[in-house]
Amino acid sequence: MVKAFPGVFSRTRRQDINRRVRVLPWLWLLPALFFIILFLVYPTIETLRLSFMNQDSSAYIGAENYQYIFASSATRTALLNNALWLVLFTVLATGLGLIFAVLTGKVRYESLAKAAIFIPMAISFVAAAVIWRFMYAFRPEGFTQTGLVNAIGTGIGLEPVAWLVEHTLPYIDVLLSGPLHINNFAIVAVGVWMWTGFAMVVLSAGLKGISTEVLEAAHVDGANEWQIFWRIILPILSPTIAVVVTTLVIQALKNFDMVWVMTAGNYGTDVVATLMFKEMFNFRNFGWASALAVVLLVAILPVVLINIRRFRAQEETR
Amino acid sequence: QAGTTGEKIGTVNVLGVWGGEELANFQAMVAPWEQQTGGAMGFSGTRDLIAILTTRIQAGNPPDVAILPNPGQMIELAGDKKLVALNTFLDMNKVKQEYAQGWIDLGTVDSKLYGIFMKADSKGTVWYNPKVFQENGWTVPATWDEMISLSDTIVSSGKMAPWSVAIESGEASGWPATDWIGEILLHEFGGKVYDDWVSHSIPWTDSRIKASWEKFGQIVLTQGYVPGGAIAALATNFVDGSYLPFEDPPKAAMYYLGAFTQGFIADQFPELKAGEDYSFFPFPAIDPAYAGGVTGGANVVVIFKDNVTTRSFVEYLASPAAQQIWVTRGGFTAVNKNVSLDAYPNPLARKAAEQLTSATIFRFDADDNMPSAVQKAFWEGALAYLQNPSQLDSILANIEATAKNAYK
Amino acid sequence: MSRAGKSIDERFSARVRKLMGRFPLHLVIVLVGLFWMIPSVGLLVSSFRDARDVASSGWWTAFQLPFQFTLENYADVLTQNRMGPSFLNSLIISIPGTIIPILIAGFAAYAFAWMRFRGRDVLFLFIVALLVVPLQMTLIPVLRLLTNMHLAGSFPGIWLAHTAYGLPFAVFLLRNFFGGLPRELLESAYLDGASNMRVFFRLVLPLSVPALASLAIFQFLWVWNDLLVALVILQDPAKTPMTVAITNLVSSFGTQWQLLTSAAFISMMLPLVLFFALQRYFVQGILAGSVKG
Amino acid sequence: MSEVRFEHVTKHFGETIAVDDLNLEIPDKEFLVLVGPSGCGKTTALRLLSGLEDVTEGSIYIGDRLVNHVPPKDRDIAMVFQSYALYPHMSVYDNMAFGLRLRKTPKAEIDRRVREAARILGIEELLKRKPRQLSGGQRQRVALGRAIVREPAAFLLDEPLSNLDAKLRVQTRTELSKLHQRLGTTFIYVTHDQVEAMTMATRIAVMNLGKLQQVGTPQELYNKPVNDFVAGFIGSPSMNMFEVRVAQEGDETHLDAGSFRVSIPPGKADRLISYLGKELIMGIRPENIHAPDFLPPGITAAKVRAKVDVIEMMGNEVFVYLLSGKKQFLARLDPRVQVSPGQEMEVIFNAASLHFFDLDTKKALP
Amino acid sequence: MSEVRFEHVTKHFGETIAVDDLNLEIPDKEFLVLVGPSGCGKTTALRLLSGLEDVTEGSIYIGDRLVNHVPPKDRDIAMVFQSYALYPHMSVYDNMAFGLRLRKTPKAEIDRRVREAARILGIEELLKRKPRQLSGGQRQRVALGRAIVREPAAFLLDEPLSNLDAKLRVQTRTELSKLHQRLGTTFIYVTHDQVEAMTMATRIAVMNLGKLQQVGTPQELYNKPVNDFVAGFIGSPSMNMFEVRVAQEGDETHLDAGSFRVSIPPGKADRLISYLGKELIMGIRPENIHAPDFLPPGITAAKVRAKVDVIEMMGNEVFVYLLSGKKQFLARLDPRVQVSPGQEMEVIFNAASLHFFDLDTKKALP
Ligand SMILES: Nc1ncnc2c1ncn2[C@@H]1O[C@H](COP(=O)(O)OP(=O)(O)OP(=O)(O)O)[C@@H](O)[C@H]1O
Ligand SMILES: Nc1ncnc2c1ncn2[C@@H]1O[C@H](COP(=O)(O)OP(=O)(O)OP(=O)(O)O)[C@@H](O)[C@H]1O
Ligand SMILES: [Mg+2]
Ligand SMILES: [Mg+2]
Repeated sequence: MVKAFPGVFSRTRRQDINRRVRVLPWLWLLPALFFIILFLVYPTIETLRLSFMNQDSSAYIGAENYQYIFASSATRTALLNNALWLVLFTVLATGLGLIFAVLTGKVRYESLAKAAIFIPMAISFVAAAVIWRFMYAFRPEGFTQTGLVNAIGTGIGLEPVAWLVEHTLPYIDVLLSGPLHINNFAIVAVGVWMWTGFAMVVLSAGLKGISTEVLEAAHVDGANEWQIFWRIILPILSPTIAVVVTTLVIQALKNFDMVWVMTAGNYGTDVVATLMFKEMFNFRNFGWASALAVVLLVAILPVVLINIRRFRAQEETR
Repeated sequence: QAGTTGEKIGTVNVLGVWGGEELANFQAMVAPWEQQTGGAMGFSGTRDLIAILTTRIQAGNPPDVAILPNPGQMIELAGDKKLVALNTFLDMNKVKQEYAQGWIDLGTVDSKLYGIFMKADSKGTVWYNPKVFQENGWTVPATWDEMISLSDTIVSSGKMAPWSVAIESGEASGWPATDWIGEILLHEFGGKVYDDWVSHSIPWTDSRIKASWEKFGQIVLTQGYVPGGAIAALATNFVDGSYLPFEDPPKAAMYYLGAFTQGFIADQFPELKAGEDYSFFPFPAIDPAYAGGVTGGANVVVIFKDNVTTRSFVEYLASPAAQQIWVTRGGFTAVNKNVSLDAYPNPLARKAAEQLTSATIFRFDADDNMPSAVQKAFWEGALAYLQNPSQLDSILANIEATAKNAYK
Repeated sequence: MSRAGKSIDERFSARVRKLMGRFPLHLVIVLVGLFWMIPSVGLLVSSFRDARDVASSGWWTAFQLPFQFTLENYADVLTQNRMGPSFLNSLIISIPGTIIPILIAGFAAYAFAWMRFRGRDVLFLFIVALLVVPLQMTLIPVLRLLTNMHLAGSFPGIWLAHTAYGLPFAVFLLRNFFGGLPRELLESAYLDGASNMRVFFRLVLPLSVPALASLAIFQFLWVWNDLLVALVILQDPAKTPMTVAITNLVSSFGTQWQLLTSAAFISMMLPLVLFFALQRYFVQGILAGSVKG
Repeated sequence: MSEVRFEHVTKHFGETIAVDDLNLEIPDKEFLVLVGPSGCGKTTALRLLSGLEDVTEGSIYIGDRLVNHVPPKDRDIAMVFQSYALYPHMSVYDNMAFGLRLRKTPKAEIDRRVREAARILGIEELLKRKPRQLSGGQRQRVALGRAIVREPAAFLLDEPLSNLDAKLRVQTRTELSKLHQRLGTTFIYVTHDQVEAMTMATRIAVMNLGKLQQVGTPQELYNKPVNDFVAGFIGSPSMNMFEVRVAQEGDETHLDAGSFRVSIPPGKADRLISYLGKELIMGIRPENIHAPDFLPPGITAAKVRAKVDVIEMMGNEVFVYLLSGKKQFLARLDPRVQVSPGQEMEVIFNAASLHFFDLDTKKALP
Repeated sequence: MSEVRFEHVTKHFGETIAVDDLNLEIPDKEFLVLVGPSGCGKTTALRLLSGLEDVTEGSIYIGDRLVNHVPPKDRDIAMVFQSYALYPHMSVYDNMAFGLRLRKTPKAEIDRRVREAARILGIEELLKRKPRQLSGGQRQRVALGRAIVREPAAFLLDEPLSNLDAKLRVQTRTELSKLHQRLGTTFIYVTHDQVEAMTMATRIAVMNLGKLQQVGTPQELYNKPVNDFVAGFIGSPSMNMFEVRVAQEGDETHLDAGSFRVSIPPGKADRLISYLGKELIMGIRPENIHAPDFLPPGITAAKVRAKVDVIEMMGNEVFVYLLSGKKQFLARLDPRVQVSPGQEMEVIFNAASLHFFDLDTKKALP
């Protein structure tokens, strides 16, 4: 009786209050959603639509495009290369970035040290291409090498390597035989060189958030730097790391510019995005191009799903 | 519809591939028009022309005027009804008398003129160093066989490699190789076959086409012909490749590439004198029947928006006066017949121009004249061929596949 | 007495030990740093060399006497009549192109991090997923859109575009950092009577400066270095940014690329300045002394 | 008008039940002190009232208004967080001024109030510092200051003095009492300090395991605890408990604790008759056990012999832990008693202040 | 062997001097309690010892080893942070096990110790929780547990019980004392709780404004404070201070406080003779002031009339704030005294436990 009355009472109230509670978040999301829907969702839907249409988007042809792209060996190579990027690029960039963020955090000349890693990020792709042509430049044996890598290589008696063309190095043929072309590694190296700065800066921002007292507690508990890194910093930083990894994975998937400026996808370095670009602009086949884009969208889903669990986790530990 | 005369001349936005000196020269070329008409030109240059142009057209936002690097795209765009026919306002009689019929035909799609050609280039030029040839008593070959035997002599001389081949060109890698092949095919099988090939009347798998590829392969793949062999050819940028015959000591004796190569050499070796330290000889005859054939490339001006500004702009560009401006500044071969040969800055440039005008058989550079899809496939095919020559048949089959659905 | 004496040298040796202990750290940082710099140094050196030398010999050989450095490349780039205006254009594009998305993303991230509503996570991850949409695929629809809005070829047009392209990452990053703030902190603000707006501007933003700084750095970079979007959307040459002006230095055959070397450094200056300027916001323990436990 | 009412309020965190069917009415102007063992739900109760947690069940009223779904900022409540929750990027001054600025209080007024609070809390020289530059106690004072500069409908103070030294604590205590008198707003005050509870409370609420045990004035709780938990919890050191059997010899009733017996004068014994022969719990506070030679006048003496186990000198008194059989109990004796561990001694229970609880229900006997 | 020695240790934070020329020798096995007003430098002292802060000047020794530049992890010290500093990403269990795991303690041993500590602290059911899911007191206990599972050279406990309820606090206190006896390691223990200080300390160190005031056993500090600060700080509620003039009439010395006089029996008066006619500070603790009718036997009575100002009932005693003239002072009286605010009453000072301090130096008279 006494209990029931306020119960009913409160229920009637609950509704209207919930209503304004329900709209509030959307007010905050509104601007973002506006842009995203207009500039990203709409094109995505458009892409989805085109992926079921023929070359000049004049007629629906069902899943033909998908059948084609999965049949074509070009796509297979591209997917394989993307896989290579996914693993090497992500792991190296994140790992190095993390290590460097932690190390530089310990010294006074932090910003300078960071700048060294960051600069590649600031260089435009066009310029980066120029740089790395200097690095990888190849001239036949007996010529003076204008590329640093080959200059060093020949310096120690190796034969010069056309890094951006060669599929496999003569002397480590066995190791890298198969689809993993050496020139892909050469380009991945460029990618890592550019993007490690990204990982470093973001992770460094995350590091700054870690409470100094917790670190002190670990010191007092007798942990050395190494243990502190693995057992305190790493777990506490894991949300930020997840952000970086996710972003880099996505970069690896949609990766275009680095390949484009280095080899334009020639010599077996194609990735899905470059393939898509050519299908779209050189071959004028919007159907295939769109299908390839959709493949990217699908490929990202697992990564995204993994993130869900992460949020739930973060929710409860704050 | 067509701009009424009352309209005032305004700004014309031009999309093209030019940059650096080219752009400067072009602006110089346009300057008088701007002064006379009070109009203005805004030029956006990009080497991603296809991407940008396609995007803008698809989005219904094309530029006023575009200067395409080849007629292939012009044909496609005309087919898609994206272009404005020039014969609607140009004085066609004037055009006919100033332009060789061949060029007019190239710019015409189902009997409407869509493109005016300018800044042409002969592609029948093999570059070499006359001094070096003299010293070694080598003589300029007149036929393919002479050229091969000369090559062998040079190899055995051990002084240098006979050939420099360099086909790296970023996203366009491979086109120098396709120039080789086109040139060979024209000289071996003549204009008819060439035209059938370009218009895809004969399949890519045709034995004659294959033969041309293999002749090109003979140059690149023969042991000792090209320093570093095929890999070097693939890895070397086509500009850098042109330096080898002129370095000191020279690394190679000959380099085949279009007339514009003169610019590269001049930039890299300003101290060398055109015609003395470096020069070119016409691509040698293979089948005497077709001797004197030349392929060439040119940029083509097309209009997307029809108004007084674009009209007067294109009229101007087509005029000999306009083209002469760039000619004198160098690096430009006029297509307009009324530009006098004396305007060319040096004998070599003049020689190149003559080669075009006096050609017995002139054909437009093959790959540039094909649908962009086929062109791309051709380029990539050339790369693939040098990577593993044994695959030639399947490579040709691939291109054929692409061609099948590109030509409609 | 003896103790005092002992403590002196003990202290000294202890200090030395401490320094020695950190030596490897410095070594690693310096070495890796230098290693990372090699390509950039190569570019820098080349930018001061004559094009012909660059083509014929490796950049490291430039250090052999006689030095033959030249400022030509820089002179050439700087005297390009389009450099000045295009630099301004770059600024006009980049500054709003950086601030707008960060602000908008901030709002969204705050909602995602600190408000409960149905379908929050799904919506959020959907936005993150959009990160993967390839720029090239969006260009045509976006340009069509802007053309219809009569914004094609205008600065607002490209601001909108960059805002949209920057949003997913910005939301993703900020949501993560905002979510990491201690709950009590926001709670005490609410109890002090602060509206969400206040909390957002007075608490959440100031306490996330490291995240904001890094985000600002990258968003600015991406806009500053963007070529494709500018080419597609800003057709009017008078509005084109440095990136376009720079690519126009090179001929269609790719000759005169040596100008890219100096141009690269010229266009890199501002981002670098920004980077260093924002470094001071990367301070350890922003939250220190806030909550107990 | 700011009366506060909890009606059947329950709060679950996953399986843990932090607050269990809480019914509590806090009239306006009350200074309610909330006590209970660590983890019993005090903080949660405050957080529920301030709206930082949603109730799992039940309703909370401020005044006559159901606030279950009123967002915190509209509840006009000032709270001192157990964990301070200072704004790390603001100076001490700004930390305190924040709430006022939001309310558009005139600058001068803000300045006055902040400085006043700072003076009261002795943190005037720290106004320019950032929280990270403060000591623990100073931080706590800032947290307290942030609350007392405001004039809210209710103050919720969660152990606001726990990290202050005794002297400062006494001062602040009196200042808070003054504040309470001046503003006459409702205070809900969580503390573990018995003296605080006793001196500041108009009423004390005792919680245990999320359940409310007893609400009443300090005296009531001290003299008439409703069950053995409250009895043991209020008063420090806490009440000694013995299991005893009620026995009678002639007209003299006594309680048999096995190792000793306490005889009760007839008058006092009546209420125990019903338990004759049965067992019950007898409680006596350490301060009601005296040494024979320092016997305060006028008490109902009941002798008990025991062995001295441990001695803790406290200056103004001495804690003597005594053993009778296995059973240990504590006596607060006059510091001048001469005893040494192991020695046998006699102590006097003040029979007048014995407490009795039912063995099963643990409820106090009427 | 883990004797600890501070030698002329000074610590500056910018212009604030947190610790000022601290000289302190802590023999092995000592249980030193560090007390002082909030912000006096206690925590800083601990942080210096544990190596978390570098000394500005002076040297710190553990054993015979100068540790100024020894990193914390090599000092083998266990510390309870005033702000807990729990590892947010680890369960309670892992928080406690962390230090042991680093030392490669066998799994079984770790488990044993952690569970033992959890039992002692009554957090066994919380072992799986994350710190975020704990109440304030529970977190504090985890912080304490993290320290006591270890067997370090020294324990530094910074107000480890401040957020626990009285009962739990008493338990934990005794457990800590046991631990101290069992391990015999040095404890340095910061607290604001007088009872804690008195009961646990082998010696107490009193700090003020970064300066060490006095070190000694609880009794010494309570009975023989070296200056008025210590006198006022030790003992709660704190000592009443009066400015008095020493006067003599015949052979009877008395102290004139203006509003009242305290007469001193000749025997006791000798040490004051030198101050005859001069002013000095007289201190008397509230517990040494008694109500006439509840006079404990055997005290040197000195009557003082005063007016009752405020009364605080404490259950086992009553705090009576008295006014004599303008001067307010506090008496802890027997709860049975019948007084009401405003009424005049007579109280008895125990002359035997008067304290005297020089007016200028504030030092205690010999
Ligand atoms: N990082 C800092 N910067 C500036 N001053 C500081 C800093 N840390 C502490 N202080 C000052 O040093 C003095 C001593 O601080 P400390 O924490 O040792 O006090 P404490 O004795 O522990 O006080 P409490 O009992 O409140 O914890 C305080 O006045 C404090 O304001
Ligand atoms: N977020 C949470 N998740 C799970 N359990 C929680 C959470 N917060 C509190 N609890 C539990 O709820 C109970 C009550 O917590 P609360 O903080 O109210 O205790 P408290 O009375 O304030 O204790 P203390 O005096 O130690 O602060 C505790 O047992 C605690 O473990
Ligand atoms: Mg609590
Ligand atoms: Mg402290």
